[in-house]
Amino acid sequence: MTLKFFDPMLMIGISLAIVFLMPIWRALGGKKLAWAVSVLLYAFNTLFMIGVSYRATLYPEGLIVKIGGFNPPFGIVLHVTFWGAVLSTFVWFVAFLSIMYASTRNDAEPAYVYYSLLTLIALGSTGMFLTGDIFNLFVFTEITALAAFGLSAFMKKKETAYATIKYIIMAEVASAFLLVAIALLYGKLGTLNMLDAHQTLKTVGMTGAMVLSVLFFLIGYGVEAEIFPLNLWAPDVYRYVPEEVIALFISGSSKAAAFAWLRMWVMVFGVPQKMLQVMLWIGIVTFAFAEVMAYSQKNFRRALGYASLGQAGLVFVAISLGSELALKAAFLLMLNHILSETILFYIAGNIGEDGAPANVRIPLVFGFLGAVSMPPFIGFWGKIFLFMALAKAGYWVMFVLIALFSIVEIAYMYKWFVSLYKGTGKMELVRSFSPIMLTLVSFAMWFLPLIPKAVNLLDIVIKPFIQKGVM
Amino acid sequence: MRLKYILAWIFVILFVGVVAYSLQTEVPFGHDLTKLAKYYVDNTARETGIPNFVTAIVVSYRGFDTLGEVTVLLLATLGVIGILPWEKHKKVKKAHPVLLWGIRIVFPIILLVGVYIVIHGHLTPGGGFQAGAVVASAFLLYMVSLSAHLDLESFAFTESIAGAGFALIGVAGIFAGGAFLYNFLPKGNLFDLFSGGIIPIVYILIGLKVSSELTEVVSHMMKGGAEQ
Amino acid sequence: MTIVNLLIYVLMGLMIVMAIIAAETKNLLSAAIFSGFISLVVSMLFVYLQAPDVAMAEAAIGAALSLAIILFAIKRTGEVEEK
Amino acid sequence: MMFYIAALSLIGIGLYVVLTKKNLVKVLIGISIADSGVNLLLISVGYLKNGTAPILEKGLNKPMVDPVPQALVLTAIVIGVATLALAMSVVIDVKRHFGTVELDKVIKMMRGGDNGDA
Repeated sequence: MTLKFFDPMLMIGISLAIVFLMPIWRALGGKKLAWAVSVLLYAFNTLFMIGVSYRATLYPEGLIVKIGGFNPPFGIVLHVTFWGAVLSTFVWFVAFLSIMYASTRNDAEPAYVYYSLLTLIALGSTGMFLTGDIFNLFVFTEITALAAFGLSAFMKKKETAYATIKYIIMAEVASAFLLVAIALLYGKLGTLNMLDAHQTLKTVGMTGAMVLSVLFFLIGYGVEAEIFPLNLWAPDVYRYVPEEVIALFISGSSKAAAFAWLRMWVMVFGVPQKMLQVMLWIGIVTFAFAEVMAYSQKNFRRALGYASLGQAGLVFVAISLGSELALKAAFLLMLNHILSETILFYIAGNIGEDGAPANVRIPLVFGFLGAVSMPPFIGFWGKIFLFMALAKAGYWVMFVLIALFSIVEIAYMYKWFVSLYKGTGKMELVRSFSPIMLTLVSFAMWFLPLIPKAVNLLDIVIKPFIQKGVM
Repeated sequence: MRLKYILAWIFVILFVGVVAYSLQTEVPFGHDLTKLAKYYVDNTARETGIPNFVTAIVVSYRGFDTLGEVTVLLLATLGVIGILPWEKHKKVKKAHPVLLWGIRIVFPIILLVGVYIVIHGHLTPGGGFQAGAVVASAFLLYMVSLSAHLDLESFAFTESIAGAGFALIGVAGIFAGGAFLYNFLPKGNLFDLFSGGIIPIVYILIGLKVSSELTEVVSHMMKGGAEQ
Repeated sequence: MTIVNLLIYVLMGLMIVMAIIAAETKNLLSAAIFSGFISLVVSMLFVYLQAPDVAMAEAAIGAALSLAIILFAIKRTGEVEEK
Repeated sequence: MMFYIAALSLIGIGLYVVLTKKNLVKVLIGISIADSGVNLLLISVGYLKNGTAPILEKGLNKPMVDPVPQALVLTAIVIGVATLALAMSVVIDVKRHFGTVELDKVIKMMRGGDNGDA
């Protein structure tokens, strides 16, 4: 078996075929077979994506996978970066944990539909992480969004219906803006391939139409990347939707939208300096707003939801800054966010009258430490890198603001930690499996900064994105 | 409250003005073909062997988008099934005989039109999506006028087999030619009905999938979900 | 200006007027019907813009199936917009 | 130019409905109007003066309009109807739980029956 076997299209094609055949699985073996097929698929895909990630490290500028045998920009290509491959590995891993977790649920009916939706949100996010074509990115954005709507409304409760309809309306308007942005970009540059668009843009320059296009892309991806004020749908969804779905929102759809913004802003438009200040302030306001709101919440899941918006704001700041250090920070913050918030959401779904279950105390500690980016965790390095990047670029006001609101974050997280830690309940064996597995992964990541190779790895992560700006 | 409307109108007029102005100055209406378009106009017939360039792009050059798109339709179906589950036992009203006979005559004709559109999708305007929509509207007509129930299970099977076929043809391309959705069949002569390699096959599968998905969506919208 | 051009301009004007009526009317049924008509006019404009494939799709999907979906939803949620 | 203005006006009116109206069905009708506008905009961007439809005919060799936006719009139309259907089914779900589809009333009911965590 050579490395050529790890062709991401193979995974996407097979996964799609298996999802399409879901009614057949159900007819053959009922709910159980549908579940077993999904579990096997997610496990296989996780392993496969590890292989793809390894393969991607050998291509510093990113691996180009042609589809249909046509050369770019005439056919669609996947542009597999190490960063995108790592994030998709995590998506499939979290999906695997989520479906294990969901196996104890019996109120999600019809179950095969639920499992298909879980598969498709992971698949859509994978597509968003890997694709190298702007319109293809839009299609995968829609796949991810529709799967998210379906999952979010799936419980057919009063609260989920209310939370979902707000989400749908905002996301739909956003997708109209995305298409307008694509129309502007295609009309002006005459191409849909990202790398080719960047090359063409260098000769054309940031004209008025291109500035509009950037803004519309921001609106389009801002809804799912949870940028203020487009994130107002999120707290309700995070409050009421089942935790295994939220785990996929955190690791899948919101990260994929942030990554899509990274693609458009850094890879296609090349960090236009004229608009940099505006973007940074949008990120800072997102962070500040989220932390202040989180501080005043009386419900743990709602507080976590706002904390997660705050993290999205930080990632947005790091991406928009676009320097080498800032991109490294963005990568580490994304991973940290996936691990810590997902652990906390899994536990938050099982909190009783007397606090958190006792048999998941270690994951709880890990989750809280990760959520406030404390030293042993990669999030700590992420935040340090972000501060360094801000200082290097001379944005001292933003430096102080982020530090200030980080203290607010530590304050309320500590408060919640104290009130939850002493719980005496127990979590079912199957259910506690998910947070424990994630804790093991984040424990393994402790040692990441210790390995000299890891520093090298970070260079590989950002390599495809570091290039000379357009302006 | 008046203020809200005035602000909204101002916003809308600004949006239209700014975008239309920058589009017209930078991408004038009726401008020359872009680089991509020139390539397609010059090379499509040679590379894919079919005369309908839109079909060539939809199924061949950008076939992956189309696979994503049928997935979006599947998602709509799944979401509608999840949110508005279908109830099996409801009374079926007896339709008026004139209506009954009318439908019996019209229904096969519409289906035939759909089949024609999809089979000639690579030669003339039309194809899988259009045919799918036409066939779905035939079933819609059938349901509305006879208030009859369709056997949705068989639609689900059709859809899943057609979709899996599409995805697996794509995977077969990886093994046959090194790229997903690689056109590994002989392309035949331009303008022939049997030409274009996998393109007509894929478009027929798309037609089957789209029609059954749209029918499922519409029938669930019509009757699914228990009223409380 | 040829007759065809004139016709196209009239159609576009009609389309925008219909959109405004659809936006402002309190009766959801007529708003839905107008949105269906807009799709129909748009598909005619597609024919003028030399896009027969898209015109077919817009007529079949935009004007027929979308309208059906909206009408079913209106039937199940109520016909009149309050306020 | 006129096509751009017409298409953008449709998008604008759709946005206006989303911004000002409270009835969920109405909002979704607005979004579907905006979708038609977006499709028209994309096709107009690909128009070539005096071009013909991008379908080869025997013995004819005239300049053709850009086929790419047409392919994109075919995709966009189907995505539009899919999202419309899903959104409408959620609206029906809202109606089932709240008895109304006016967003401000629904918000008021959510605030009223809340367990103090808003």
